[in-house]
Amino acid sequence: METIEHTRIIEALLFASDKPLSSIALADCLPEEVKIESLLRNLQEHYEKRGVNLVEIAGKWMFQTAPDLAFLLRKEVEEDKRLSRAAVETLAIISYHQPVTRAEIEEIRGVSLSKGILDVLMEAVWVRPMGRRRTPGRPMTYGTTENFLVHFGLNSIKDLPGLSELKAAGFLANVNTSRLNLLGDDKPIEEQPELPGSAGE
Amino acid sequence: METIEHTRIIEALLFASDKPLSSIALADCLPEEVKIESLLRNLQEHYEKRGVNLVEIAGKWMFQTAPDLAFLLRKEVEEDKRLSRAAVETLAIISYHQPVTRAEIEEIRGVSLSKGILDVLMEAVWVRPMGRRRTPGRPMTYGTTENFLVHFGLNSIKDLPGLSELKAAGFLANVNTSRLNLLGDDKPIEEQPELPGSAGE
Amino acid sequence: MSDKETKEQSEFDIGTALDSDAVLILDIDGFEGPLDVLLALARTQKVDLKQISILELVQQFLKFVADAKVQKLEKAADYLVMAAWLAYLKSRLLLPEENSEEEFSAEEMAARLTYQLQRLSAIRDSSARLMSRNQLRRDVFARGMPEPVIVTKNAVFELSLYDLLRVYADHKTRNAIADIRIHKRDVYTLDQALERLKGMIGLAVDWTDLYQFLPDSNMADNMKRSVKASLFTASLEMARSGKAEIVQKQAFGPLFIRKTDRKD
Repeated sequence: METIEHTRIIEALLFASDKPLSSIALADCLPEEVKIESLLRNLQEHYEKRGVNLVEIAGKWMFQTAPDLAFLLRKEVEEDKRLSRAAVETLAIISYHQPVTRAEIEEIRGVSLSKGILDVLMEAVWVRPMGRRRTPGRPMTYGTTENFLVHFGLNSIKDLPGLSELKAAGFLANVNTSRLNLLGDDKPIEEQPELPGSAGE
Repeated sequence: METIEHTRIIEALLFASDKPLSSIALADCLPEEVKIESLLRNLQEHYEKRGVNLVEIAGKWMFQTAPDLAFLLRKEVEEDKRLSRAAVETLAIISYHQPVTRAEIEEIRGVSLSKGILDVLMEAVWVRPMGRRRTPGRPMTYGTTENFLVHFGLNSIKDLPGLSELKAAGFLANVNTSRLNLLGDDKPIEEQPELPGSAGE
Repeated sequence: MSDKETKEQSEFDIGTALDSDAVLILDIDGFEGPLDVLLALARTQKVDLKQISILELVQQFLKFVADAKVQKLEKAADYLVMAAWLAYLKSRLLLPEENSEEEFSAEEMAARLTYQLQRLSAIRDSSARLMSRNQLRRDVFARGMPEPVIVTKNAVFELSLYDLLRVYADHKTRNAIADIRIHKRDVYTLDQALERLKGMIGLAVDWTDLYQFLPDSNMADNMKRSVKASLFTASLEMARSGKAEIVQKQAFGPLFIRKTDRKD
């Protein structure tokens, strides 16, 4: 009878604890003569075939979901997300102008960049920080990732069509591309990227 | 055999969670034909005398340590957060009278409600606004949350202790906020709560 | 919150003090308003709240108010309001009921007060019962190490290369339009012409061909046109304001201009 009560106590303590408990810690809550180890073994046996198991890890005890049911706890949710037009435009500017600072993106777009946009692009793993520019304020520059290339089926960023190609493809109707010498800009000197892993360049 | 497996799954899901799960949420992880309610009852029975019990709370299911072991587990920390008498009384009035306006709470307690009290109750997520009453001034009404039910181990508001006695004694009748007025007023019409998801009503 | 506890404690102290009919030493800080005091006083009658003597209660309350320190009560106007109301109720209860046109009889008012006290008392009992329930994280505990369902959100962003390029091209197109600059054309402004004409007309003695006022001749053709046009407009402007006279003797012939300096 006593054994049942002691087992209940161990069960509750282990259930409610936010960390694995050693048998010494459990002993603190039980009468001295209680043979904790044997109670724990019995409890372990009781839970052996249930949805939850009692496991001993590094000399401590804890409840854990049965390993064969672990899949239940991992839910994959595929979410289709659409980018806002502002985000797509920003992505385009980053891809054509990289490495580019936030201020430059804002200048090119003519509007300030709301905070969420870069976050979304980084969440999509299309954009990454590329190190700081050696100019006053040392602004962070951004560029595209390898994932960006993979997603759009490009071998390198140079595979992005140039402006004249865009015009030829009918993207740029009625625009004199000779006045859009945006791709020929001299690139400012970048410091080494502070983050490892380079986008295909 | 199947039943054992389904029970294991329910057990694992409920054990893994520190919040109550609805049978609908559980159903998502089980084949359609499974009779979850009956499995839950069996599981509840299995755990009835153990250190951990399966309880039905706020219309959902949850594993909790057995109440009779509270003496072992009780944490003093919570004592520091004790509510003032005014807050406790206000919480009681809101739970028994909901939806109830601020003026009605004041009428019942006979004192004006100091500013911090509703804040504390809302911060604890025990109390929530429940929409405006269709009376002059359109006062906001308050009621309790699901979290309130979970905290106090109630399956629904109908399970509040002493509710029927209070009702029988006429203490839950409309609160007349025109002071010391004996005229019984008509039951005010509530607008639809502005927040979705209502505690058991 | 410990002071709340002592308040609760003081409630019982008052009870015993009243019971033994000792001198009341009450501190209104110990109460949450007049209704709270009334309830505490009513409980000292040691009867069911339904049978409390309102008259006795009124006496007790008025005594409480009288005994409480004046400055403290001034801060709590509701005590004085309640005292006044209770004094009124008392007088109504004591005097034979007139065939009054008052809304409520004294008995109804007393019943209402009793009801309020009973209700407050009942909700207090209920709140005590509520708080004595097993509370989560105080008496009963949820799983200490929850294993949350890990929702791996594979955010699939829908965007085709076409869309990317389309947007970029649109942006460029928009920008190109915004970039169109209308070059400032070289013109001889009216202001310049007026100034020149005003300055030079005084130098001329008599009727002078307007084209004599043309600035230096080494100008581009379109500039010459601009200057002529502006000078002509300027001459008309001066004639209109009475500063000069202009004469043209034949169609397309030379324009003669002179200053009007005669004092008419």
